[in-house]
Amino acid sequence: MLEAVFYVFAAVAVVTASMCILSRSAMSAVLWLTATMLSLAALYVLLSAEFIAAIQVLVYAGAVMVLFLFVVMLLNLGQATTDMRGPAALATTIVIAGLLAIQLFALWSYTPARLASEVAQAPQLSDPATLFAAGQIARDEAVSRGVVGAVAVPLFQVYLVPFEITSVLLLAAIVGAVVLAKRRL
Amino acid sequence: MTAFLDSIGYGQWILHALVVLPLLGVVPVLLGPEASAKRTALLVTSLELILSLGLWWALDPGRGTLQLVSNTPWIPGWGISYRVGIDGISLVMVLLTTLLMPISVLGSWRYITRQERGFYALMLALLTGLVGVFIALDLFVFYIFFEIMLIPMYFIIGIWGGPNRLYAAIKFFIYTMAGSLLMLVAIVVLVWRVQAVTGYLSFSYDHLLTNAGAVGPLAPWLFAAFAVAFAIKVPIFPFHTWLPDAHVEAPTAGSVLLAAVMLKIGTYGFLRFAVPFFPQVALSPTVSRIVVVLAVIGIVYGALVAMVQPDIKKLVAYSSVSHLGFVMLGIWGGTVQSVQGSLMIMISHGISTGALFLLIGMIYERRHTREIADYGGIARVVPVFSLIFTVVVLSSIGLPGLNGFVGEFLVLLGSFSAYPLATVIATTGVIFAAAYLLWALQRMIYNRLDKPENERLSDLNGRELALMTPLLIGIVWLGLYPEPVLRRMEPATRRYLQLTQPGAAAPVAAAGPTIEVRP
Amino acid sequence: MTDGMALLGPALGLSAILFSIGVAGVLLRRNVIVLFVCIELMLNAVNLSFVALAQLHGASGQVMVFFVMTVAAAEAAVGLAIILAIFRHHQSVDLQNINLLRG
Amino acid sequence: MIASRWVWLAVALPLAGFLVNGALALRRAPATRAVSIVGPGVLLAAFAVSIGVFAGLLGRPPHEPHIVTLWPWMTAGALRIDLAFQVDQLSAVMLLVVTGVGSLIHLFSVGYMREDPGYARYFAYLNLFVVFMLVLVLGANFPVLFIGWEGVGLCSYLLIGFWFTEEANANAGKKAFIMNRIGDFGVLVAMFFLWRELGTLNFAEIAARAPGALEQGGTIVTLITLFIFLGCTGKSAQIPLYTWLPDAMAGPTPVSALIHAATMVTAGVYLVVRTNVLFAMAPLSSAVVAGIGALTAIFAATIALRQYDIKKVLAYSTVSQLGYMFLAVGSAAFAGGIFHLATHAFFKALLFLGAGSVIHAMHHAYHATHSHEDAQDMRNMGGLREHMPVTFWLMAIATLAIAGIPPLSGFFSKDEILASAFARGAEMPIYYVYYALGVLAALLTAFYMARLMTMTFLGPNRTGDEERRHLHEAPWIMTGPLLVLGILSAIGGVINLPAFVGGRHALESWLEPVTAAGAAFARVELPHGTTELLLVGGAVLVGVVGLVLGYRATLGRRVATAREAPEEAGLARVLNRKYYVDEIYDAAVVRPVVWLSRVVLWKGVDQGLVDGAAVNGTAKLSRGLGWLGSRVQTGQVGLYVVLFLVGALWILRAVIR
Repeated sequence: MLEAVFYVFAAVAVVTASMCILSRSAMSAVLWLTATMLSLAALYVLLSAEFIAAIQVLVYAGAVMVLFLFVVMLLNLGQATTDMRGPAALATTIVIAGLLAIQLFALWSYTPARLASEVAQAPQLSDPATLFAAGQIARDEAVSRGVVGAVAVPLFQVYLVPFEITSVLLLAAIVGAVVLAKRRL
Repeated sequence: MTAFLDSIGYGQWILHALVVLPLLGVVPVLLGPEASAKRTALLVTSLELILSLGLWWALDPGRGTLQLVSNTPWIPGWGISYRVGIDGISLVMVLLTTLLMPISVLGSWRYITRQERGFYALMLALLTGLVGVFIALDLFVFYIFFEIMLIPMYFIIGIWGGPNRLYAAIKFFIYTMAGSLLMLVAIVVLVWRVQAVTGYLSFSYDHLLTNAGAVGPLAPWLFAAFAVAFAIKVPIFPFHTWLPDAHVEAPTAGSVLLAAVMLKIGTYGFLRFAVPFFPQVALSPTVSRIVVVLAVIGIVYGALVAMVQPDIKKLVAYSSVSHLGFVMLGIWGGTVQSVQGSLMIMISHGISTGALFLLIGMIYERRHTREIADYGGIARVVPVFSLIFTVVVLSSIGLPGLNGFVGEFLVLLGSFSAYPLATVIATTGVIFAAAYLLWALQRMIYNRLDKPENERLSDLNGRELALMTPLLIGIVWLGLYPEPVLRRMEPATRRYLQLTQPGAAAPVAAAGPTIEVRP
Repeated sequence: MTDGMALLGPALGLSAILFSIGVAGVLLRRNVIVLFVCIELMLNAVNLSFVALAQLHGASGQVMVFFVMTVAAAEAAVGLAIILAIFRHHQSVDLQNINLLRG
Repeated sequence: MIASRWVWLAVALPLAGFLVNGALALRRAPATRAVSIVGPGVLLAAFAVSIGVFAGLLGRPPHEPHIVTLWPWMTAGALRIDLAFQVDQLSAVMLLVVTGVGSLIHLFSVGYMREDPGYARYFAYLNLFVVFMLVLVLGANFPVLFIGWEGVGLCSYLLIGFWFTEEANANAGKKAFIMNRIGDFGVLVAMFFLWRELGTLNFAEIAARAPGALEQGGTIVTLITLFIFLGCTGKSAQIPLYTWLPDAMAGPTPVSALIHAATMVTAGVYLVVRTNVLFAMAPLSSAVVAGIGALTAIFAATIALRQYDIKKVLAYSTVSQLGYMFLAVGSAAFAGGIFHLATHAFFKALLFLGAGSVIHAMHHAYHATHSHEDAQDMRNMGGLREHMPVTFWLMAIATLAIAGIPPLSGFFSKDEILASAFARGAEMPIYYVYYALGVLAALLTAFYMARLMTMTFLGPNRTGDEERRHLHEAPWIMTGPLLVLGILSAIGGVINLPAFVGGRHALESWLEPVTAAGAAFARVELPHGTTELLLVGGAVLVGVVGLVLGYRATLGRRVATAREAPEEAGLARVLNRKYYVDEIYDAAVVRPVVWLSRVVLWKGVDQGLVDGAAVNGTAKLSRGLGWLGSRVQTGQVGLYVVLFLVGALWILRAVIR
């Protein structure tokens, strides 16, 4: 039953993504992307990453896409301008995107068992459960600490330094944005 | 004389003195006032000449092996030691260099007017490079001196040269540099392979010479690298185009040294390094045939192209290509006569072409043009110059009785048995030599005195006569009595032939640096 | 709850498709804003695969997604600021004629 | 015997003369007095030494030549060449001819060149020439001979181009030197062959080793002799390398007398006689030598018929007479060749000096009246008999001698050559053809000499009334040597009187030791009895007929002066223009070589191919690659993304599989 739900949302995501790149105006592109993001949030839930799903909706879909909307409206790019590249570009796109898809699509057949067998050196060890114990521990954590806690522990203990760096990154981004966007300093 | 030399331990310090003295000379030249630069330079170079004359007696003409060898470890880690020594061949070349240096300094007395200090400092550095190349017995040291030589010559051509001197200087530098880099690679590979087989890492010439066989299948490639580097220097036919440009643009002193000594480093390189290291490859039928064909082409091509040159310096440059074609033919001739002939040409070409360039420089100082057409009928205006110019031209044509003939005759005689057809074609080079040089001589000296500028030329003054006399004496002396020079070079020639003839017994691998090489 | 594991394959497949669509978008469109949108789409595809694999490798996968989002936000902010500056200068956001930086 | 030890003195004296005169020449002040003493004086001293050497040789056992070694010249491995002189019968004869005729010509030059500004320089070159000629004649081995060989070439270059301000003279000098040089190429190659085959270059050793080491008539010995002969054609102006000799008349007349009649041009004959063993061993080459000799004789004689410059006529006559000498040595009559060489030296030197005094007189006349007529053109002369009787009679003797009228020297030497050619015919019939050509050439020789004599001395005077008063006999310093030469050409035959006149072939027996080696292989038996008398009669008849025809032909026609002379027509024009040989050489050899080297080699190969393509080419190539690289940076973001993705895909492909 879970597969069914997954495939529904997967289909929605693919359709909205396609519509996003094919839409005539920038405004509709942004909106379609927001829809894709939301469907992805649903998929995160299915993959038992509830906290990330929430963040996705709040931060990504909410904040970033709104920023896009602001810019689109600011530059009043709303009206439809066919900025599709010529047929030659279309051909190269199909070729490159196609090749990429084929290459990466091989991932579809990756079950945990196959992944384990490839990762483990010794063939007899290739039982996914024993190898990927970390996944099971995380799930137990989620149960004991709650979904947010399971993410918070590694975030503030193992990845504390990168966490602080991202804050510096964001500060730099803010200053940059202000400097670039202001008309006269 | 030898007793006196031994008493002052001449053998031990002379080779180091010859290298270091010019460098020491650079300091007073640079610090002193501009006007006195040339006098100091003349002093230093004359001192160097007097010192080097002792070598003539210090070298024991009986033995062909390397003598006065002194070996001071320099970079023990890489097996490099400052190892120097001379035998018959390098003795003669060193003496030629030290003789021509003061003459070319004296020759550019009034020719160089700008930045004299810089010029004479570079000349002294060049002297170090030239002497060093001929006495170096460690391949690394040889390579360093090979490079040291280029830089001063580049600046001499580049700064004091003619109108488009930069093009000529850059072309000369890059051309030779490319060759020498190839050689560096070959040296390193050779040393590495020898070290792999004998287990003893050393750049020393004797060690490498005895174990050059260790290179095995790489030999053709290494020989090719050495050969190209030296072929560019000689220059052999396809690699010669830098020479005319360099000569046309170089100042007199530069041209004299470039033609008289630097070209010989190429042939010296073949005699000392390229062929003895890889005799099977060098003297194999295919390689020999290629070299002989290129040499013969060089002779005939050089002569023919020289015939139509409007510029006298370019004409002499192409004549050098032709003369050195004989040297290459002689080296590959494979008999004592042909190799002795090559060495004789190296010396007599040095003297004759050096004298020619000096004379051209002198007339250029007065008339400021090198086009043959601008001259004409000056024999009556400048009789002394014309007489000396005629004698020098006759010596480079190879008139018997003057120095040019001895070398060419021995080369042709010696290589006739090995390559009859090539030698006959090379002999036609003798006809073309007469044609182009006489035609130029006639257009410059004889014919009508129709241009007013030519009427007011002043004849040679005391200084110019002084610097020409040693060369003229050399021309006549080497032409009629080359015996002592030939006697001193013969053992070295025999040793070269013994090393390179296929039958030469492969000398046993001598571990460690040896003073005397046991053939 | 091992069924999440079963979803690993399809999730990665989907992420591949979305990524390809993003790439196609980047190649196809001339408008810079849409370009950014497609890049965001590609980033989301990556996040999806992070999350899918987080089931095996533990929560560090999700932390990665967290970082990706912050970077994406920073990038979007600065990018859009640049676009504003360009727009003010060129009055257009067409990629074709923004080509001053060339050889 | 001791005398030959001093032979080097004969060389040293003229060398000293050269140095002294050379120094005097460089000084501004013309020291004509000192030079005119040193110049000829040194030659006379050398002549004295030669007589001493000759006398010394009389006492020596004939068969070992006396080698005087000065110092070791070139030693390399097995090769040992000394600067050595070989004194034997042949070199003694040549020594006498060179120094004897040389001294006379030096004396003549004192008068002839007195007013010339380059007087000292002239005598310096002349002395230097004699030095080299003696070195050539005395050389004990090929290289020493080669010093003399090239040295005389150099001196002829300097002397032909003596008045170098005229471009034509300088060109003539250059042409002479280069053509000699082409000949020298042959001698050089012959030397290399000899070294490879016999391992020696000394004449004595060659004569000893050749019979054993070389296969008679084989390719090697034929090649060697042909290359030697190539050298001789260059030096002795035979076909095909003869065109330089007529142009060499641009030099002063005594030079033409000394170099281009008596000494240098005979060097080729001397070399053939010196290496007679080789030529005797190669019948094919001897046939070629004789053939070219005969051909040149007839060819040059025809050209001489139609020349108007008195010196050009004599020049072609020399070429023709040299042909005779080669005909002699070609038919193994080596002594005959030398005999004709000696007699020819006498009467040809006399003819040239006579012409010199005529030209000298003509110059005076034209100089006095400032007219610019050509003093050497016979059409301006005529009737000089009254004005220059001595010169006329002496040149008449020489003309009779050259025509082969008994009892003069020319008759004996030329007759012997024709006889030996005829005798050789028995073994190789081709020699009969050569004999016929020889006789025909003798006829033409008599004809053109008679034409020259009548045009110059007999008939009406065409110099012009004004100038006629200034025409007078040359001073005694010039006519003296003429007189001596006249006597020599008259009695010259005595040195080799044939049997039928009671002589015992003195010169032939004298040279016997030298020609012995050759005689072993090819001996020529002069015909005796009736055939000999027939041949002699025939030769005399031909001589007389030629003279009469020549005299009548020229006297009959009215000869216009050079200025109004009509242009030649038909065959006469071809002969006058020397069969256009010079023009053919120029077009066939000189111009293509110059074009080849200028357009093809220099511009094409050097600038274009090697310099342009290879050297500058690589420079352009690297710059081109750089330019190509910059084309990719178009500024289009789209393009960058595509390139980026292609790269990513490539890596992905590698990783995934």
